[in-house]
Amino acid sequence: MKIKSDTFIRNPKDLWKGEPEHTEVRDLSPHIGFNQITSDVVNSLENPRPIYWWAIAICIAMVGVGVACEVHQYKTGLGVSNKSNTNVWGVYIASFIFWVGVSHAGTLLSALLHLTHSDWRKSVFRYAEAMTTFALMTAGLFVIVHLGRLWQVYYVMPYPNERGIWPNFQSPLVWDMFVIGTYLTCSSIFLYTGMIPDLAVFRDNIHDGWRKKLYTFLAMGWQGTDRQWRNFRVAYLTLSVYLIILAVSGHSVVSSDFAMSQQPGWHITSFPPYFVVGALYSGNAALITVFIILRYMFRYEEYLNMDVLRKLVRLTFALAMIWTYLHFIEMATVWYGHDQAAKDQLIFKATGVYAGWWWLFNFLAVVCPWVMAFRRWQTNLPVQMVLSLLLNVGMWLERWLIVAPTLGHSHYPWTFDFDQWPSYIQWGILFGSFGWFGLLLLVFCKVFPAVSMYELKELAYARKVELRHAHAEEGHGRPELATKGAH
Amino acid sequence: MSIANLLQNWSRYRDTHPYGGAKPHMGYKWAMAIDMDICTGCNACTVACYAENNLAVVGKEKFLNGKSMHWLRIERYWHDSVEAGDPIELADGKEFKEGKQFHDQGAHFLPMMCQHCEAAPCETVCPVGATNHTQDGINSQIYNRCVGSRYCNANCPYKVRYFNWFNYQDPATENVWPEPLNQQLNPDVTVRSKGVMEKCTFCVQRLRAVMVDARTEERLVREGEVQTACQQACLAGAISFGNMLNPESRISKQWMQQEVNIALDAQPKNKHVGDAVDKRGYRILENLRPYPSVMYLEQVRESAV
Amino acid sequence: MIENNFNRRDFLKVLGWGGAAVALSACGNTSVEDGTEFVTAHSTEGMPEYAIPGVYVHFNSTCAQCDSGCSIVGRVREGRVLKLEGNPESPINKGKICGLGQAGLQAHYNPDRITQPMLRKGDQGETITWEQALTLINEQLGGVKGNEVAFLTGGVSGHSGVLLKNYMDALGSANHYAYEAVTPSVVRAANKKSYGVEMPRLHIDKAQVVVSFGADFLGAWVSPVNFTQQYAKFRKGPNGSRGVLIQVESKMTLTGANADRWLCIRPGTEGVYALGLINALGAAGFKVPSAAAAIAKDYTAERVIQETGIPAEHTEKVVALLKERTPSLVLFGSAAEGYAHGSQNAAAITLLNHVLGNVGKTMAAPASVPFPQIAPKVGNRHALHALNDKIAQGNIKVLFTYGSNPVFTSHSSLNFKENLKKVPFKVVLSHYRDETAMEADLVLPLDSVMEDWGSSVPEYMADAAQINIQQALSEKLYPDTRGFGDVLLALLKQRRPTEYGQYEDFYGYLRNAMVQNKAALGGGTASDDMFWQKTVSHGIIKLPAKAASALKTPTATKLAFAAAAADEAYPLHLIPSTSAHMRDGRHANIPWLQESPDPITTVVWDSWVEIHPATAAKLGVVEGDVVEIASRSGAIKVMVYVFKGIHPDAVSVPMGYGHEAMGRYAKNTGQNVFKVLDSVFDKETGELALHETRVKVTKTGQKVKIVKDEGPYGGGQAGKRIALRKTTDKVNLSKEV
Amino acid sequence: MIRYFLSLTVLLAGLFAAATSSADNSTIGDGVAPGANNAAAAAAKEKGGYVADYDDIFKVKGGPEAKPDTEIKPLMWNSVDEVFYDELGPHVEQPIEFPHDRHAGDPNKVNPDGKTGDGINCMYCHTYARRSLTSGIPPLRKCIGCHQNIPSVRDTPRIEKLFEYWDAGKPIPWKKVHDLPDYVRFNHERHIQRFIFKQERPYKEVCGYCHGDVSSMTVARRVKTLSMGFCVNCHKKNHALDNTFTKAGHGPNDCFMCHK
Repeated sequence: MKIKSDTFIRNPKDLWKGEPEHTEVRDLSPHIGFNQITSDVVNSLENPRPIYWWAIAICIAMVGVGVACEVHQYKTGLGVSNKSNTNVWGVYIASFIFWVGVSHAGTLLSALLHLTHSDWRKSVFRYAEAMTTFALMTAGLFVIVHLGRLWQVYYVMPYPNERGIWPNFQSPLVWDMFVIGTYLTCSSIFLYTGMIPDLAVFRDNIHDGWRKKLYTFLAMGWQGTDRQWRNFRVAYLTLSVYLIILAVSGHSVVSSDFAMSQQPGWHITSFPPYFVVGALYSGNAALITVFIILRYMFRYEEYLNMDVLRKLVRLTFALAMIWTYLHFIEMATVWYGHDQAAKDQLIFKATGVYAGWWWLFNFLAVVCPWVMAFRRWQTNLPVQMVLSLLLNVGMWLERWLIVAPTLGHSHYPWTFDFDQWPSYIQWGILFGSFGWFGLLLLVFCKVFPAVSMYELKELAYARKVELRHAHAEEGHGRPELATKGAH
Repeated sequence: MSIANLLQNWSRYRDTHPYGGAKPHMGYKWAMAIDMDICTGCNACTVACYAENNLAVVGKEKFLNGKSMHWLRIERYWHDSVEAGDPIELADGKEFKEGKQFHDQGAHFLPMMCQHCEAAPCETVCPVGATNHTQDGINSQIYNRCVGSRYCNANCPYKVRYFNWFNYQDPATENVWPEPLNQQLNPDVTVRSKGVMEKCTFCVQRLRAVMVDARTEERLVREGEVQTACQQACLAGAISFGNMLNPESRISKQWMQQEVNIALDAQPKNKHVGDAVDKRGYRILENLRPYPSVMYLEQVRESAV
Repeated sequence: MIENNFNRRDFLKVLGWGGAAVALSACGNTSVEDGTEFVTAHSTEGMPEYAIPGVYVHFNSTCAQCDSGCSIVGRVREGRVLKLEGNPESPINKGKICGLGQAGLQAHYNPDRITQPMLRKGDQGETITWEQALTLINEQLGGVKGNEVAFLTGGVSGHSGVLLKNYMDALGSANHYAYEAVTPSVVRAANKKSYGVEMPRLHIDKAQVVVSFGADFLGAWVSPVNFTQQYAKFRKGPNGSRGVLIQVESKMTLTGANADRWLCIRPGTEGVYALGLINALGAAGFKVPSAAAAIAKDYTAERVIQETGIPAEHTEKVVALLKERTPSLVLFGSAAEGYAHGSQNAAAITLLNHVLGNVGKTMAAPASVPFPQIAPKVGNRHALHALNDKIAQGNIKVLFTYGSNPVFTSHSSLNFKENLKKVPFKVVLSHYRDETAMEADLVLPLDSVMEDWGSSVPEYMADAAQINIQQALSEKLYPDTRGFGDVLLALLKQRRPTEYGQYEDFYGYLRNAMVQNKAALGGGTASDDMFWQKTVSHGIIKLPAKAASALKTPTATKLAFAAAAADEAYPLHLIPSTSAHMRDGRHANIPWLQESPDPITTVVWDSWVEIHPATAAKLGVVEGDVVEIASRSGAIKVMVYVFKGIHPDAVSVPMGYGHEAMGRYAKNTGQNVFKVLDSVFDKETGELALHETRVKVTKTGQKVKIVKDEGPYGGGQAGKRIALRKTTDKVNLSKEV
Repeated sequence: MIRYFLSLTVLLAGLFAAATSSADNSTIGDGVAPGANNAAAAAAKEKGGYVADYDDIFKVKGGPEAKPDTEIKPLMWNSVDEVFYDELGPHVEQPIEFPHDRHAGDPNKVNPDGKTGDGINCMYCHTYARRSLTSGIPPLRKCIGCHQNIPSVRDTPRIEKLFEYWDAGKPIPWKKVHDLPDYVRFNHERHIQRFIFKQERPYKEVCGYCHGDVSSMTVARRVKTLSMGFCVNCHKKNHALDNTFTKAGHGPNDCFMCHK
């Protein structure tokens, strides 16, 4: 039985109708076999929809804009980004947190859900893990872009030097450097390790050209022997455990950039969980965006299907609710606390020069996710596409509104309320960062399997077994009915 | 710093809050006191600071954008600006609610520079240790170590750190010191390039010069031997500066007389309510516990007129 | 070994070629990045033994940024003067120096200085040599009568003043005009009338109460450095009592901002208030001389409230305080004098001083220099009008100007710039190519104060009489600039070669003149060289104190104040305010001064108009709105600063901004308020009444961001303990009030 | 990764410590002789305006047990022998190849060119070293002052060139050999005062510690790195303060000393 595949462009009349009941599917159709998985994935790499090339071109153009802005800033000095001696940070630090946040969803899907044996993750975790790596790389770039003397960035690293001096280990920025570096290293290793069986499949299915050489090299002689599989599973499990710790500690450390300081609006104990959940939230929203794009672009409709999307959306909604709770907790602790400066800061956010943005952020990040609560819209692709983008805009604003208002309204009234609107340089570099991230991801998805073949095959096997059991038990009937209760 | 002291106890090697800290001040603790009752707000100290410390004149547009580089700025407050803020709570607990139509008790001038906090919030966060506490109690800023993360400024409660947003010394672009204006530059003070943070140093070049002389002569720096540029310029003599550890110095007497203890975050002076005018010393944002080294003396206004 | 016996002067001479390489070597002008040094080595060629590279040498000199005559110490290293400090020996500034004085460095190193003599060729300037220039002047002077030559200067004193007088005598001209745009000339006249001296010595530090009618003695009035030091003592009090400062004015000055009570008075009614105080003092039982009481008897409390707008409760308190505490001191400045009835205002206020018995207690007769030829010739505004009349009649053929910028500072109704075209040959001695220099036929570049020698006698001497020595602190930056004295000497040599031919330059003349009077200058039996060396190294000669003569006793006359007529078309008073840094605009090209905020408004790099919130609301303007300030004589467009330190009937624009020439920092920075001043004069002295201009303010609709140091929070403290203020009740007036 | 890094650095540190722990010798003032008396310290205390804290600063050690501070652990680079900082600077072409060996060299030793040195004290020419930050290049008249009385070498090319400059009235454009970055401020005066005048060490040893054996060079050439490690290395050691060896102290170690 062929399951009706969705198309990206639908009849506009159906746009708000949501997914009809009869197209309800499971995470993987039991009718998909191993060979089909292999051929679908390999073919998708060879032959994406033409929009792929347009996307690549757009990303390159965006990177070009970002690089041009950065070159100008590098040559002239950071002043062109229009910060001031009061508002010393700006878009860069906000974007840094944002990208670190985006990276977290990948770890959640690939590592945490791996441990909980959530099978539906199997088609999405690969690109999610790739997003982790690339988002961290983008975040790292922002740290460097933000420095006044970025050519001296190596001073932050504790390398043995002739001067006999070390970085300041008390500084959260140094912790950042450690944690981001570690996280990036580990997530790259995790991504690569998980790909080895699939790379071997590619190696065996592609017969010439540079790809063949590449896959041969990267597959590291994977033969799929029992011993290899056993070692592989142990290594993969270990890494995933380690990565979860890193992910949680990672954003906690980033939050301590702020929470360790004495500035009102930053000096908040609940920041680490708030940051971590916020990261998962925005990262999941980003996953949905990429989900919809890849699904269309690489013709992954069979694998990135509505069931997976629904679960992803539900997960995002759950995270959004946790985050909302923490958001209000944060405000409540400030409001009922004794720190007058922090209270002033909160009032300033809601009424000061950043008030418009603050209310917009609250609408986007707190109110908007409620759309996800409605079943009919959970699998509505245009709605989810727009929604996930809006959530990310909201979450970016959240980060910016952590950074900027505190700088503009901290302890010293003489420097209060400078409305330092970032210049086009800052926006250009932020814009370029999306191009850079997109480019990396698109190239990755074209060169490497963006869905995990071996895990899908496991899933396919499981579904086939289920189907067989259903037939055996019922003796007749439709397989869809047999599996319905599994939701 | 090295691996060995890193492994032993790295934090022991920082000079921090001296009282109870592992490393006491060695012979010197530089501190300042500013009497705001006689400060007239004339800006002589500001110009002196520009002259002494090679501060860049940034021009109108950059000043507008908050990129001014005045290490020492004179802040002007109105105590009667009811619209602008809340009533000011006075030291004696009363609220100040006066002056509706005019600023009829004058302005309040407050020279604000780096407070050289003993437990400076900026020092702990610098990723590269470019800002440190010296043994004589100064908050140092090392330009050639600074990478420009601006974390120190973000953490400074007083916002007295200034960043080089542009290459002010570059004749091709900014040209803050066009020929022959650059000949005025003080050779004892580095001209900062773009991307580094800078701030008031208590005129460390002057301090170090006399401290070196004193070492050669095997003594400590005497009271009055060194002045900061602002202190030297201050027409009214509102600024005093010196070594707190010298019991004979004006500064230590002043702090003692005002009963301001550098190691406390709140001064127990309530017993002196009756003698209020003489006990005017306080430190700004003391309650945040940065233990600033600059004591301010409250302004006085005669209530009889 | 060759050991040259260098003296101070030779040092400066040889530094030219020895110091050229040195000058840059320690500039610190290298990159933090690679740290490479631009310059090869320290060269100490020709430097005397005491000039050690890396070690500061201090030389004394005199500040010429304003006329206060503060003594300065130049910190010199490797031939470059790096910083100016105050000379502790001077009783005027006692080791301190204000921001304006510090900025003298940037006048010296200013990138926009003129470096060569320029001759007008059509619209262009052509550089010529000094020989050509002097020859040209000689030629031009050849065909004109003595009285057709005029010399316009600022205030002059000392030996250059002597040379100037001699030169005018040699030409047979009596046309020396000393012109200062911003100067308390009505104050001088009134003091002369009332106390017998133009500028009595003030003892602010001895006063218990100071009532100041718009005298900005902490900012820009007469001798602010000295007064600020006195003020500090006044605040601390000799026996623990803290002096009380009451400022009565329409626009808050720096002094007003430091007052215990700032009383906002209707513009021009200062005299009324002074007489009202006398009347109230009499009523409160203070012994007021009958003559004064007679004059003041009409000024009842009701009348005073109605005319001045100062609430009765404050007046009562002031009266009680003045009665309770003696001695007091009453001062008055530009705000009181700047009206058509300014002299009347001044007379009333001086009378108040007499009534309070301050004369002789907190005011004393000043010392005077026993050499009348070097005594200061202070400038006034009247001089420019007199000269302008002559020029307009075509009676001036050759005009020299020095130390003033009349094209910029004259009010436009005077039409000075146009009249100037009637002068066939105009020589401008200047540091900058300012507005007046742009009109000149010949521009002669002057040495900066740091390069020039000279002597001066300050008008206000804090202690005994003194002569200030101005010493060159560094070698000339440009070879083709000359000192004012040198130029005068060269011109005099053309006229009286026998008399002045013996002097190589002004330095020689100065030294000779001083050494000749060694005995009178307290030189004793020291050798000429020793005396001169001592003089130069101290930078100041303190003359033996003479017994101070007593000030005059009061002579009361009937006073009348023209009531300010309501003006429908131009309802507001314009107060051109004097900023301590800009003064009349001569320092506008110094970047430090442009960048250091105005103390009251914290505005930088621009001019502004202060408007009271009530007036602003009436006009519908807010901060940053650009308004047009139009008088009968002209209009300027300035941005609004809403300010509760100004009378609702007045607006205030600072002077000194709005240059059309002069240099990169001054040009097009702000607006020139001199342009809109009306031709109204003080009735007695003929001085231009600066505060008498009436204006109307209209909104242009344009809006700018106001560039100020004060944050958007506007000087509030958000309930935080930042700037704390205590009230003291040491003065118990309960029984009086 | 963090574990990698830590283990790597610890390993490196261990290696250096092992390699260099025995090499800490033959530096200026490294040893403090035991058994010196306290009299000099007491006398010194009386000189200052107030003396209470003087001991703290200079760590006055007295009594028979006084010994150099051996508590300093073999640190990362601290005990690396000075050899580590040997580095020949670039050849600097000077307008006149000034022969340092001829002027300052040992009078009893014959140079390769067959002449002996004159044994002139460094500070005869570099006269500002003891009282200024900079040591100073001698003015031309100092050269001429001697050389006009030495007719024997008057016709040699270098001296002729010297007199050319003199006659033209121009300073010789010497080039800097020991060039520190502008953000570093080295104080000659303090070092000379301490090591030559207070401790009475031979000037060749003191000057030569940084500048190498200039008396054996013709044109001076940098022989030490003059890097920050070179300075800090020395400043961390405990040195005797005077020739009585009663007091020891190390150079100031705060960054503001040299960078400001």
